[in-house]
Amino acid sequence: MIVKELCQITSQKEIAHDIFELTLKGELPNSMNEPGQFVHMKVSNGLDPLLRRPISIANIDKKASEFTVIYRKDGRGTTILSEKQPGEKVDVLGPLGHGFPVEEVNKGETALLVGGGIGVPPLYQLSKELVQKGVRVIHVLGFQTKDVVFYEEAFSKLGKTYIATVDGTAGTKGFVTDVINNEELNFDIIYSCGPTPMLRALENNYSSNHKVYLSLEERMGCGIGACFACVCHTADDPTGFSYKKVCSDGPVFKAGEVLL
Amino acid sequence: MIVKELCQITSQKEIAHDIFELTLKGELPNSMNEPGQFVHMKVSNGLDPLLRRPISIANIDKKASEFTVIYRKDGRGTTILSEKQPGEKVDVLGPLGHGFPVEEVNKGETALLVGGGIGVPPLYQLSKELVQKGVRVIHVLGFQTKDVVFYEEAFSKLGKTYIATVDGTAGTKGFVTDVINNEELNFDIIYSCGPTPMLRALENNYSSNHKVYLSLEERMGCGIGACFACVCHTADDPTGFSYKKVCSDGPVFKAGEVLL
Amino acid sequence: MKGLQVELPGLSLKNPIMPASGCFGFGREFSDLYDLSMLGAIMIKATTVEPRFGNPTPRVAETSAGMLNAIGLQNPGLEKVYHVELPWLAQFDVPIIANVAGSTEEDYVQVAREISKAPNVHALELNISCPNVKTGGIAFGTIPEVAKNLTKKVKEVSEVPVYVKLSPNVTNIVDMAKAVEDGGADGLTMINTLLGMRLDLKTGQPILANKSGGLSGPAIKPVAIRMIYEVSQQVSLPIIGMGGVQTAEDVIEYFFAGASAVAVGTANFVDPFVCPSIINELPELVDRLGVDHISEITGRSWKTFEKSNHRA
Amino acid sequence: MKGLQVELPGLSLKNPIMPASGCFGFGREFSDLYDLSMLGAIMIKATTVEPRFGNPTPRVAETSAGMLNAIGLQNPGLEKVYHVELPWLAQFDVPIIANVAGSTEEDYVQVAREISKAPNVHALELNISCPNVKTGGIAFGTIPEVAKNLTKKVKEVSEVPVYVKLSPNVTNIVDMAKAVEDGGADGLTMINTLLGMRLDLKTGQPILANKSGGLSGPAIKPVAIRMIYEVSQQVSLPIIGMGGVQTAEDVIEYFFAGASAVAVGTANFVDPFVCPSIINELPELVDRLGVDHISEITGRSWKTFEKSNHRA
Ligand SMILES: Cc1cc2nc3c(=O)[nH]c(=O)nc-3n(C[C@H](O)[C@H](O)[C@H](O)COP(=O)(O)OP(=O)(O)OC[C@H]3O[C@@H](n4cnc5c(N)ncnc54)[C@H](O)[C@@H]3O)c2cc1C
Ligand SMILES: Cc1cc2nc3c(=O)[nH]c(=O)nc-3n(C[C@H](O)[C@H](O)[C@H](O)COP(=O)(O)OP(=O)(O)OC[C@H]3O[C@@H](n4cnc5c(N)ncnc54)[C@H](O)[C@@H]3O)c2cc1C
Ligand SMILES: Cc1cc2nc3c(=O)[nH]c(=O)nc-3n(C[C@H](O)[C@H](O)[C@H](O)COP(=O)(O)O)c2cc1C
Ligand SMILES: Cc1cc2nc3c(=O)[nH]c(=O)nc-3n(C[C@H](O)[C@H](O)[C@H](O)COP(=O)(O)O)c2cc1C
Ligand code: FES
Ligand code: FES
Repeated sequence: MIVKELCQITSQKEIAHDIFELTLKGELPNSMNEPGQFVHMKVSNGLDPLLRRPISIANIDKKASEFTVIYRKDGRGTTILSEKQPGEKVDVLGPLGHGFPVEEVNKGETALLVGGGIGVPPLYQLSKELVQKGVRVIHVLGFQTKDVVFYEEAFSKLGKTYIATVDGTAGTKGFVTDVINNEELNFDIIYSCGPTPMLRALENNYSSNHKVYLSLEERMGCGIGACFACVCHTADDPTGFSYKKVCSDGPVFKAGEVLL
Repeated sequence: MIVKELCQITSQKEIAHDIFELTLKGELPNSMNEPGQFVHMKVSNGLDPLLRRPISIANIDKKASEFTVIYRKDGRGTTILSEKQPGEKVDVLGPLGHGFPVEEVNKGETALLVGGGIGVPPLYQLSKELVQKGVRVIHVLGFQTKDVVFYEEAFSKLGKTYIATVDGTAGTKGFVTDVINNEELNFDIIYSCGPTPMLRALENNYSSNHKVYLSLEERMGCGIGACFACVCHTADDPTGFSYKKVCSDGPVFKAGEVLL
Repeated sequence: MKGLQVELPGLSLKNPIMPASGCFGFGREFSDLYDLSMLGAIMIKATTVEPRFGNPTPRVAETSAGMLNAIGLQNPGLEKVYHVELPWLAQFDVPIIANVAGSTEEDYVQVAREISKAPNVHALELNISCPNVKTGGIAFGTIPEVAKNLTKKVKEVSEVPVYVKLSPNVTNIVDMAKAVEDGGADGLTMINTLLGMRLDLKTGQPILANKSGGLSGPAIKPVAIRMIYEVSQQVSLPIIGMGGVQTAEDVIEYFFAGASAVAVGTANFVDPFVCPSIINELPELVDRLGVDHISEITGRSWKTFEKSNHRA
Repeated sequence: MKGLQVELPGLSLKNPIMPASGCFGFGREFSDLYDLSMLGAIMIKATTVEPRFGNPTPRVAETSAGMLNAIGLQNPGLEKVYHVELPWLAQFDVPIIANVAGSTEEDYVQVAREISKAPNVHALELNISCPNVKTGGIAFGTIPEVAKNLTKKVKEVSEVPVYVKLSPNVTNIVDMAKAVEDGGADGLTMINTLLGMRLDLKTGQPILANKSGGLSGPAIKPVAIRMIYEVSQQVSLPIIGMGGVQTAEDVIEYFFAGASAVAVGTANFVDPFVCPSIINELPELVDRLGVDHISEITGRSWKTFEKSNHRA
């Protein structure tokens, strides 16, 4: 069920250059049942900025009634968000969309989690749930540069974790796909979130003989499926009328379902 | 000299129903040299609301580098201002306009200070300066009702203070003009700030045989004399081209100078 | 609620608040959030003869106190709207206003003829003003004579009253309103979006894939209020006002300007519960204005009345 | 500053930033705050043949991310502007663009002929688009043929290049631009304000004494960007862009759209130091775009160029 709630900030930390980890408290976590869903946040009370901002849920702590998001301070909205202090309240709409299907992999199998930049956060909650189920997890996380790497340790606690940076300042130099190739990783399923070129590479290379689930990003209006801002073509009808909405049908799709 | 400064809030108190006393610290008080000037405040960082809000200076404390304004929480802007906490900063432009001429009354003479509602605040700094100069001050302060009366004690410390309320819940029932008539007050000069009907009554009744100075209010754009939002006709040319700007020629005018 | 019922051609409204076309889909998403029967009416998404996918993404961009959209009239087409969406909506006790779009006169006529037969469609809203469609359609919304003729043709086939949705992107809105009144329109809805654009600061390219789009939200409210103020004095048609409505106070301002009901668009994206909130807050505001019924304040800005003195 | 000099007809600008007409008076107030010589140019307040008092107050009202004004062209008249204001401004090393207004063709011609003789007036800005004056003037800004003829007449008498200021309150801005180009204009300035209105929630009456007014500020920027984008592709005149500029980033967006210089209006009221701030911040932004000169980015939104990939 979608809820709109004023959640209270319990912690806000800059965990890497311009990367913030924000924890919020409220009833909302009770409705969060799939890793990979997102929330739509109003970062100010007034009209500036007007629209909500979609941010993935990175961690759910139902016991503490808290959830965590990790975001990059980028434009006006995320900058305002980053200035908020513990104790302040944020208007959150969520949980939204459909997340990663944990049921698609069995206990004892191996899941490869591939994240790029600010696509990494939702993989954290996913990884936790997979591990709890008894799935072996491997993480391949790509970043621009050392300064913006985050959660390396947290992911390492859950499973083998490879870091790649575009400039080689941390982990392997290059892209996540280079790591997967070079390390000759074996796995039963891929879950991924990150820039479209990365998702496209994974779809092209692995979807023919693996289950691959991809989380997409698109500019949004409503976030709930009403405004048709975020539609994409389905893969079987690339120029036709059939479509999926990233906000409510996604953001996670099976590779081959929609046109990237 | 007009300065734009981020001043820090040192105190914010609700001193009567929806009436707030706000004290700010900065270099600005050093430029404040006339009681009755005002500041133009930006109550938020962003575009909502867009324009500054003009508020009179109620008290200047150069030693502490502080000044105080008193305002009524009314529309959007003053509501946002009223939610600010000590420690936060406010963008202030000031001091603006021309204030009450203290030099127009001599030591030993009597000044009648007549305030109505949120016109009362600038009279406080004026009264202090008059008293310091050795002028006897009488205050006649009008309010809607008991709940919105403020600074009665502070004014009483400086001189005889009469309160009038429209509904009679505090002081005399009626208008400030009733008090002046009934108490048969004697004085050499009137200084006043408040609603236009009140100013008009004072001008009509007293300006023929007293010096009368009135502080006007008008919707403003720039506050510095550039946009021509706040002009009024001069009294000697009520339908012609000659004009005064409330923000930069005023807000204080000699009675008979401009058309009320 | 007492004092909020409004009677308009074809429409018996519990209250004068309805979601604006294109900002509420066909109601499905919002039906999970609240009971749609509490709305005054629902303006459904524009319907065209054939299904349309609409424009490529990005389709929205934020602006100061507003947003741009270039959805491009994505919709499942007349047949699916008629046979699937409208019957689904029939479970709610709420009149539907069907937004009719097209690129030729024949398109409009066909959609209007068919969709007006649906039992829960109580009125049509003729969308002659969508800025996001490339074909010749722009003439319908900007040339009075063309708008008049289209209105006439649609009126001939429609089984329900026809409201015409005016575009603000014209030199003279009153001329447009008079023309569609002459054409037989039963009411007006105004305004549609203003044409606007935003550019990406890194690439220099338009943010919207369609380049330009329609500007909506609080930013455009003063333009809408001005147009409704002008038009309501010059035509005798009822007006459903829209443009930047976010609060019950905004609704009052629209009524003062000359509107008889109000639609809420963009605000549904900011707060999906905004329509019920406004409906809840309205009675108190109406009460405070000292009238028994909200309709009494329509046009107060230009009707003579006792000026209340409001200076403290 | 390196990379900011701009050459336009009649105008050799140190930098492309200037206060917009009506938002800077004749510069006196701002001269107490900073050295006016640092500005690219100054667009002075509209000048008419005779002095004008303008409209009754209230003359301004705030809106979401914008404001309405109905000053009504208050000014001291041609003679005083020529003999007092312009000589006073001559102490600064900054070209003046004189905004010319009137209610008849003769008015415009007379002001243009005289004021263009002032040594520091380097260009005229023909204000055919002021929404706050009640006389027939509206035709000048909305009928292409009328605008063209006026431009011609003014060109005949002006001793300096003539820029025509376009109104956004038209169906087709490109037609207006082409008409004044045909009339011999040397440049365009755009946009003037959108017509808008706000009503008082207690009385129901318009807040402005003049009832309607001109909407300016960030709210209108997407409309201005769209119009400049369209016009700059269809005419070969340089454009001075304006509407809601508050930051150096906004200036870049205007250049991308097709502007060759930018004027700052309403923002001067919010922050009287905004023009110097923008001028200070521009060089770094230009640098980051990888060009040597700001003029290189004029029209980037529609000129073909290597699309830089900016996805992280
Ligand atoms: C489903 C989903 C999940 C996301 N999860 C995360 C996350 O966990 N962490 C994170 O850092 N970012 C995430 N993003 C991206 C995030 O939404 C944008 O970074 C953010 O909206 C930028 O807002 P801004 O005000 O800082 O930027 P501005 O550029 O000022 O925003 C202007 C407008 O563009 C939109 N916009 C700008 N960039 C993006 C973008 N990349 N994607 C979608 N809309 C955008 C904004 O929402 C806003 O409407 C996610 C996006 C989506 C769609
Ligand atoms: C020279 C001067 C001195 C003032 N001093 C004081 C003071 O000491 N204490 C105090 O409480 N108030 C004072 N006021 C009035 C104060 O400026 C308004 O109450 C305030 O601007 C309202 O802002 P808002 O956002 O709450 O109201 P809104 O109604 O939301 O404001 C909308 C717009 O209208 C303007 N506006 C609304 N009411 C007024 C008004 N009465 N006068 C001028 N502009 C108005 C606002 O500035 C804003 O631009 C003074 C006004 C002037 C001109
Ligand atoms: C995303 C979006 C889609 C829209 N689609 C339509 C549409 O299909 N038909 C139509 O007549 N108007 C459409 N509109 C215009 C709205 O109905 C409304 O007239 C306009 O947005 C102004 O109201 P607002 O400011 O409350 O949004 C759309 C607006 C938006 C924001
Ligand atoms: C208070 C005010 C007065 C104005 N006076 C004039 C004027 O005299 N002549 C003119 O051509 N434009 C005038 N304008 C319009 C501005 O020059 C400018 O075109 C418009 O405000 C858009 O820019 P902005 O959003 O930066 O303010 C005025 C605008 C404002 C706000
Ligand atoms: S964001 Fe509105 S439909 Fe997806
Ligand atoms: S407020 Fe701008 S001139 Fe007075």
